[in-house]
Amino acid sequence: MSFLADLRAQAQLPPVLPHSELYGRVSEFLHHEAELLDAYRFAEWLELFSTEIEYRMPVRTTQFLVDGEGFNDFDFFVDDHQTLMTRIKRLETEFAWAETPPSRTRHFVSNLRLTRDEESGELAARINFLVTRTRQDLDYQMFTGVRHDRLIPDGDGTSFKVARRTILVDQTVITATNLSVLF
Amino acid sequence: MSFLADLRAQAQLPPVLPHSELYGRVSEFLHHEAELLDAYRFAEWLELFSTEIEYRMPVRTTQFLVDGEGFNDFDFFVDDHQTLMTRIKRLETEFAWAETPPSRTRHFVSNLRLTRDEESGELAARINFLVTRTRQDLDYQMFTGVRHDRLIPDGDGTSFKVARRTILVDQTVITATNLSVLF
Amino acid sequence: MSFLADLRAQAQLPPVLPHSELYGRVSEFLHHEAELLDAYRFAEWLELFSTEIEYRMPVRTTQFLVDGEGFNDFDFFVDDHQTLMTRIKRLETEFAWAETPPSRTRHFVSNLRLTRDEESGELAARINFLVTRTRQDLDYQMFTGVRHDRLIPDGDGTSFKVARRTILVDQTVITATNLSVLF
Amino acid sequence: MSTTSQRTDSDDVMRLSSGIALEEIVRPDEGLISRRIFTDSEVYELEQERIFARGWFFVGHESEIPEPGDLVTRSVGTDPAIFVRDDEGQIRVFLNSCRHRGMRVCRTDRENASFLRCPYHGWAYKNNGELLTAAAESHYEEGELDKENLGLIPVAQLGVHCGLVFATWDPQAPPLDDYLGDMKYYLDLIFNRTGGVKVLGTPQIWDVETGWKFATDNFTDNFHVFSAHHSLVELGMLPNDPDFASHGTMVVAEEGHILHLTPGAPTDEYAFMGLPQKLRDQMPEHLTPEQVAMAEKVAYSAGTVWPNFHWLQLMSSGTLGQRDVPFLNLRLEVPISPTRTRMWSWLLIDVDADPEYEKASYETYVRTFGPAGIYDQDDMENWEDCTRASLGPAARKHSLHHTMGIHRPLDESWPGPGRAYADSYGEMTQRSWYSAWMRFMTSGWSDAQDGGER
Amino acid sequence: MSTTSQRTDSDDVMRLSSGIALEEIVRPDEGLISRRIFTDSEVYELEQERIFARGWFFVGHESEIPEPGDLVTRSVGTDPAIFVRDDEGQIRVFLNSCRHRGMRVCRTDRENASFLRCPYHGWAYKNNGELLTAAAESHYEEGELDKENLGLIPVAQLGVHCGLVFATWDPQAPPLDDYLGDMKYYLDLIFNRTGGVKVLGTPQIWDVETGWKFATDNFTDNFHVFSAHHSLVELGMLPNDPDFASHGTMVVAEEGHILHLTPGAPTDEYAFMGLPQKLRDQMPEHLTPEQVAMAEKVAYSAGTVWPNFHWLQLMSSGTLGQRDVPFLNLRLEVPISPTRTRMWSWLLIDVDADPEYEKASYETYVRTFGPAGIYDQDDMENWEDCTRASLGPAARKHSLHHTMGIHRPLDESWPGPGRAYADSYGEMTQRSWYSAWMRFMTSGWSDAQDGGER
Amino acid sequence: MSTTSQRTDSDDVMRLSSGIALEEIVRPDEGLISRRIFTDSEVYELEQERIFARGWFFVGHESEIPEPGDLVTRSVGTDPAIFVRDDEGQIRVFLNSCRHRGMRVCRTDRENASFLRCPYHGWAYKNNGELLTAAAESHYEEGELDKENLGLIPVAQLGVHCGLVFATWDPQAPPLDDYLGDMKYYLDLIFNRTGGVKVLGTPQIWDVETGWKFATDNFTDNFHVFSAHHSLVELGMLPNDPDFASHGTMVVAEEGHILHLTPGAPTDEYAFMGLPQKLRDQMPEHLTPEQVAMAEKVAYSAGTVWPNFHWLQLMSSGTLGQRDVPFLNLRLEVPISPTRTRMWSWLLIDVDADPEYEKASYETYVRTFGPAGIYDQDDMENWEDCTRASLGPAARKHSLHHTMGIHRPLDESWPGPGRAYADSYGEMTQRSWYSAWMRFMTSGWSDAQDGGER
Ligand code: FES
Ligand code: FES
Ligand code: FES
Ligand SMILES: [Fe+3]
Ligand SMILES: [Fe+3]
Ligand SMILES: [Fe+3]
Repeated sequence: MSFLADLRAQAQLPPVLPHSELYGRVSEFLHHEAELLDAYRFAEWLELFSTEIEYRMPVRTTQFLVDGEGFNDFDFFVDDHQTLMTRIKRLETEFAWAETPPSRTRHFVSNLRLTRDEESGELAARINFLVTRTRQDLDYQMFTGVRHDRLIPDGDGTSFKVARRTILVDQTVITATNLSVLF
Repeated sequence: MSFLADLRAQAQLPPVLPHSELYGRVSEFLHHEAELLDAYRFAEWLELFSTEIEYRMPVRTTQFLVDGEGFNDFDFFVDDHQTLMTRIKRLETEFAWAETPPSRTRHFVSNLRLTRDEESGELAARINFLVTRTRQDLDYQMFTGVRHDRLIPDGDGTSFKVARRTILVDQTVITATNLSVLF
Repeated sequence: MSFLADLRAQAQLPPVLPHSELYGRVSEFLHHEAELLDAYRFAEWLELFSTEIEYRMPVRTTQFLVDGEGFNDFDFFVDDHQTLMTRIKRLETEFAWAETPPSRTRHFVSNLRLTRDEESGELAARINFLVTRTRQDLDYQMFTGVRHDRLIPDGDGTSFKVARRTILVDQTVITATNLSVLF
Repeated sequence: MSTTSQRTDSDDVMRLSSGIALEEIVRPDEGLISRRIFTDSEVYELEQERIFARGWFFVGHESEIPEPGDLVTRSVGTDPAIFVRDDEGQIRVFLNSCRHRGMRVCRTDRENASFLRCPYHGWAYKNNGELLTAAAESHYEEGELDKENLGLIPVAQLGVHCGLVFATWDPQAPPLDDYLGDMKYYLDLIFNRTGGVKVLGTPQIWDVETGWKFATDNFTDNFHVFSAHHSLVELGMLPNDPDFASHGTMVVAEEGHILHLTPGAPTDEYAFMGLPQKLRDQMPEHLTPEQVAMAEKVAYSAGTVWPNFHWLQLMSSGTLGQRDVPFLNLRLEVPISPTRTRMWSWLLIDVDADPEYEKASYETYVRTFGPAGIYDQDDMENWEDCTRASLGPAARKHSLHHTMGIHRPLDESWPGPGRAYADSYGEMTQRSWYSAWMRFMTSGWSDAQDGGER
Repeated sequence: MSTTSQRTDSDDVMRLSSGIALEEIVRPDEGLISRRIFTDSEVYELEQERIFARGWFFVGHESEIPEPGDLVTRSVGTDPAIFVRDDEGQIRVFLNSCRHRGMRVCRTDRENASFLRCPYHGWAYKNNGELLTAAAESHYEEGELDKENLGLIPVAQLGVHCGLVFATWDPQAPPLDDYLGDMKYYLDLIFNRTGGVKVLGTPQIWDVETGWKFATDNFTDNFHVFSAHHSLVELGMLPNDPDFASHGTMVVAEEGHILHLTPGAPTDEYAFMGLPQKLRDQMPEHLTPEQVAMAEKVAYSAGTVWPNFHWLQLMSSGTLGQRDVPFLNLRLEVPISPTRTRMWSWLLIDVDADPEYEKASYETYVRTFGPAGIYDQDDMENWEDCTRASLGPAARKHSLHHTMGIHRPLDESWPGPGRAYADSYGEMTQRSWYSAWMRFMTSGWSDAQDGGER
Repeated sequence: MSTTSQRTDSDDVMRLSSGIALEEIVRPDEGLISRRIFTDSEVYELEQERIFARGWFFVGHESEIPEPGDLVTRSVGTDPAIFVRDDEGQIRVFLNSCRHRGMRVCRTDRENASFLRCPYHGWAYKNNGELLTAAAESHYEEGELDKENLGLIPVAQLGVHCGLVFATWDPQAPPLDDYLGDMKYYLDLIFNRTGGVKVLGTPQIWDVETGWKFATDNFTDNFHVFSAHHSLVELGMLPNDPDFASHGTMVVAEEGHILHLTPGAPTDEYAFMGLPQKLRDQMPEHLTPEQVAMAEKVAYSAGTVWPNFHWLQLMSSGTLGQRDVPFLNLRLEVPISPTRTRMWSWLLIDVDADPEYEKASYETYVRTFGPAGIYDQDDMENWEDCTRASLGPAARKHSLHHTMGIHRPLDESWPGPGRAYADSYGEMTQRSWYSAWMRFMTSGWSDAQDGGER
């Protein structure tokens, strides 16, 4: 799919190295974001997103490698700022049963890679994510994959907004009941 | 609970950024600590703790979010230096059956956030933890959550002691047989 | 086993700290490597290995701690450059059924520790690894352990080659069907 | 697991091995359905033989495999299947298991192939199922390898209505046309309203820790919306009126084939399923005048082709402040175990839809239904917690209550076929579903599908 | 899963479907208990009906829900339940399942609520169980919705002794008072010794991969301590004397209701369960002189109210070099599957305890018992490895051996009720437990609880 | 789970509780084996009693426990066992379960111990199984503790051939010598060819989500190689000739004991199993001239001692461009559940092998077989996908086809014992295996092992 080509192009840019300030700030930013999600601080979380955010999780299928990575023309999430806002407001009602009482999630941010487009100044951050969930008295459920973020500098340039997020899950069948969790 | 308020206050301090030396040293310290645990080097592990250590893992319950995060007045661990020492000496006997023969644990330290109280110089480090365990011929068991550490500089200031550790587990029912593992 | 003594000796060297450039470059290198594996870019992956590579995963057994960590004289992998090349060429045929259609793996690189032998300039990097796998419509399988790499500087010294890799798995019984995954 | 459940001719009831008769614990006429049947493993095993090995099951839509060689993998009942268009363009459905040693012959979700080669020993089948070559053929002695009869195992019967492909493993099953009976009238209303519908992209698939019937029970249930989806009421995205979705009609088209047709707000926007004018204009060409008049009053419809195939023709919004947009969603529950079920969900779009409308319909579906949908995710929570509360030895002695509308009179004025009831809040449809369930569980095909709700 | 196990009147034994009679493989009088009953799924299923649907089960302590509307979720037997104090202050226990479609009505571990609204369709129940409003009530025809009879399903009987709340799903069960019988004398000794006890905080809950009876068997077993907890002997935290915990008395209060009372070191510190003087002083007010004399000689006590409720009144130390401190721990095993069990553990404290003592008792418990306790964690290892070694077809043909004390004479001098035996090392208690198990598994209530160990 | 499957004397067939007779669905003579028996839980449970509690099972090789006190833990059938050399040097095999409460007595994979102390209460056993001390012995009354008869439970019979140790839990089983019968001739050929073989290191163990018989079925199947391992053909590491491994002989040594002996390329390199000259030179000393002549023509051999023990004597290369090197691999499948199996794999080496050859043989094995082996990993994929395709109610009505060679004439010229067939592509061996399976499943020992393929 075309969005994959775009993501791959970004990944070809020279890496911003882990000991750099920029990588440090992005790392902090992503950890902060994960913490907000796990702490149910959804409104603060959404503030980290650009109003132009394109938030997407495509459906995956099992295909032969020669036929591609299995991302076809369908999604689990295809959100913009207003729909994310809707999700969050919904979670803040006391009636969003899938999360009332709330799940306990843990977002593990790992293997951060960062590139920077010298011309536009835009950053592309990709991580391996592991999200665990337990709710009520139930055992763990798990989500894994790669997440690609386009970040744009915010304010004095020391923080960021997420302008595009693409969540590439590893499973073709989501074995974890539902996707009431945000990524 | 009051300890949660305390932890939250610390988390409000400005972050020490990942590319800083201090963050690097804390990171190294925590990785070193994890390695000692997974390598059964318990006596060395305990040396990383202040003699004043307060080591605690509260019990969690499922509650509505409006009623809090579910940490009530009970614990799985409520240890001090002497009781941690007791645990370790016990593991070193050949009769601590839950760990004889030993489990194979793996402590994954992730999403490190660090703050520093300018006045006291005390550091607060919080991580997302994933601990996996397998023992005998059994499949994996898993523990996740957030761990809050208060660190105090040690020696020439390039290393640390853990002065307080609070382990906030995600599960309300521990589905993994027992807590013979340290965190 | 003697290789364990060797690995332990390296781990005694003073750590290269996480905020250093060297650690940053190694970190980037390992994340890059993990990404190549998860993206089925096996030929590029193998280019990161020295032609002298010793690639090994010993079998583990449950033993009392006094009898050692359970690594005895047998392996799951005992590969050199030519055998890794063979594995990769095989994966590139359309007939390597265990990976045709391909599994979706995710290599989580965590708890990186780095040491440097001042005399030889060789680096020893050890990580905790978590590898998840899902294939077809199946649920997750999981592999964990410690991975020890000996790295040698490559080219202008800003990149590396893996000269030896030792993968110490946590399980004595691999509960995940097979080891068609690389580590 | 096999069981000793059996129909005892002496007393003419179906007894579980514990001695309990299904007829005692499942009484659809009274609206009393025992929790036991939702989670019990003996009942589950009986269902495998009596329902999943015998019934008609949705396989997919013709549009999913438009070209010769197009192939997707599916379940037919609870068996793995290959849904393929052969080189001649004919649609075929096969058990996904090699005749030799039983290997899954097709191991992707989708591909295009003229023949399928089994990885194990290499038997190769044409995409019409014929065995092309076995392995080591010259090592078979004469008469040992009956290639003619060793093609892929086809379903016993295959049927298509409005592009919807159904199949059964049972040669004794009535033809699809008879099986659907009066339900075809309503399938036409939904799927044949315009110049055709097609599947968009690929289905979403996910697993829920629920007995399959808790999910199935939910689809024609209109009155759960105000509570189960109350978060949307709270946000003002659903009317703050508990009766808002009640002003329609429930229909039992045939025993077990059930649906509701429900109007939305009394504005043109919600007429004709909310479709754009261009598509509304196509209706008279494809539907009878009676059906067109019916469609005019439909904003919401859900229907079930017994047992586990559903459509949802809905209007909703996934975004605060945005108007409702229609979409047409297909659903299937495939049991994995007594307490685990795989959910399949497809989105359909009218072939003549404009791109902007298609995009709006797509985005609305994804945001509101499916595993991440702000409606659907709460349904799954309900199914799982119903399941967990129905496992114990105390719970399973008690019945669920499906009594709403037991005494409701038929709506004699209803122009369409089937038994219709004014008011789309009611449990007439579920009772009919459980009646059909009882027929399948206790009878052969000859008596499995006659009669109606008594 | 249902089974065909049945009591055959002809030979008057309970046969599994394989033909094996329980009476042959479980012979408590001889101390021979087959490994088979600990892991077999047919036995497990029988237990659900014959034990968990019929017995009396511990629900919680009154002090856990002090205020009107206070509510915690529990298991009663193996069914999910709500333990609530209603607006009138009355304690009630309900099946946690909506009468409508079976949804879990209460989905937290604890809350305070005047009414419970079911998420699925919105049925609302008062905290006394009455159905306040159903959903879409106006859509029920007359006579379709019997609200009076559609309140939450209460347990069949509820009983309280010393604040300990028990319940049963079986209306035929004898009243709690009769069921406990002479066990009340000992429950009083432990739970009524001072001005009352209360639960501290919330229970610890964790799952162990064990057949539930391996855990249950362990509680009145005093002689495992020296080996199972030998790490503490090694550290000098337990006496290096294999007989150290043997100098007490084992009592079969009623068939299956069992306990031991064991002195510690012969110092005042270990007298009167090690309680602080202030609490000791309360004893004469609450106990009979006979009981007070008994209490004086108790440092350790464990007891089981058949089948799965236990107390542990122990003195221990979680810290090298620190003195032993008493605590009172309640335990419950809730089976999840033949080889998986959920453990519940509560800590009680005397209501008149000083804060310092309360803190010391609390810390001692947490450090030594519960899932992280330096004693308890090794017990779980034993239960799991007993389970794993009892699964195979060879193992299950062999019996465990509970023969210690088969010929031991009664201690006729014992002042309390029940059959007492001098020496608290012995397997008299477990044999009695398995005798009760056999009664439940093979008999109705009328004969399930008479007689004693033969 | 127990079942009501039974042999009905009236019609003399073994019926599952659903009424299906095994004799109808498993017809080895016709090469028709129902998918049902591979995944059905009732069949699985029957297998536990009729096969795993009765058969002879491979435990390990003498060389794994060379010294007194050496001990490794194993499965015998599906029960956990201890394989130990006692202080007198005698090899013994015990159930790994304490006689007292059933605890796993040995909890490591390997250790050296003169006695084993049970963690739970401390019963101590000598490494010859005798009970040395129980716990709290002085608290048993006279006659309560029969220590003489409370040693570890030994297997009913133990037998050794060529250092291969086998055991059975069934005292009625024929002695190993009789059980192996003519298979000993071929075991000698492989394991007694030189001055002995020994195990290298420790076995690899891993779990595969497969019914155990799908794995077992694969071992003497020679004609899967060209397809299942086609990646190696593609790389030029296997001949690009579908018949390349067919030029040998298949032998049914005894019903169920099966093997093939197959030559490689017609060069000296592939003669005598590819062994180095030094080892070849030892053959005449250990084998008969007839066997030596046979060995000369063997590059590949696989054999099964019924039901689940296999050898693989193969030549392969794990490295592009490197020559094939021989290795001798032992395999065992231990069922965990109807759809899960634990695989054990040992590598053997001739005791007189030079270090360089030993290293080459070791590396070749590790690279090509075992869970990471470039051959083996694809086999597991096949077993799992066969299993998944055989679970549904439609699939299980259909048979697998093992018809190759049904009419193939015996090779009367074969010098060795048993029924031999020229051409090592064929399904004669599997049919014999399923015939033995039917005997075990439907008969007692007296008739379980006579006769041959009809
Ligand atoms: S299983 Fe398909 S070719 Fe053998
Ligand atoms: S299930 Fe509770 S209201 Fe319907
Ligand atoms: S179980 Fe082994 S000593 Fe009691
Ligand atoms: Fe809904
Ligand atoms: Fe204990
Ligand atoms: Fe193979």
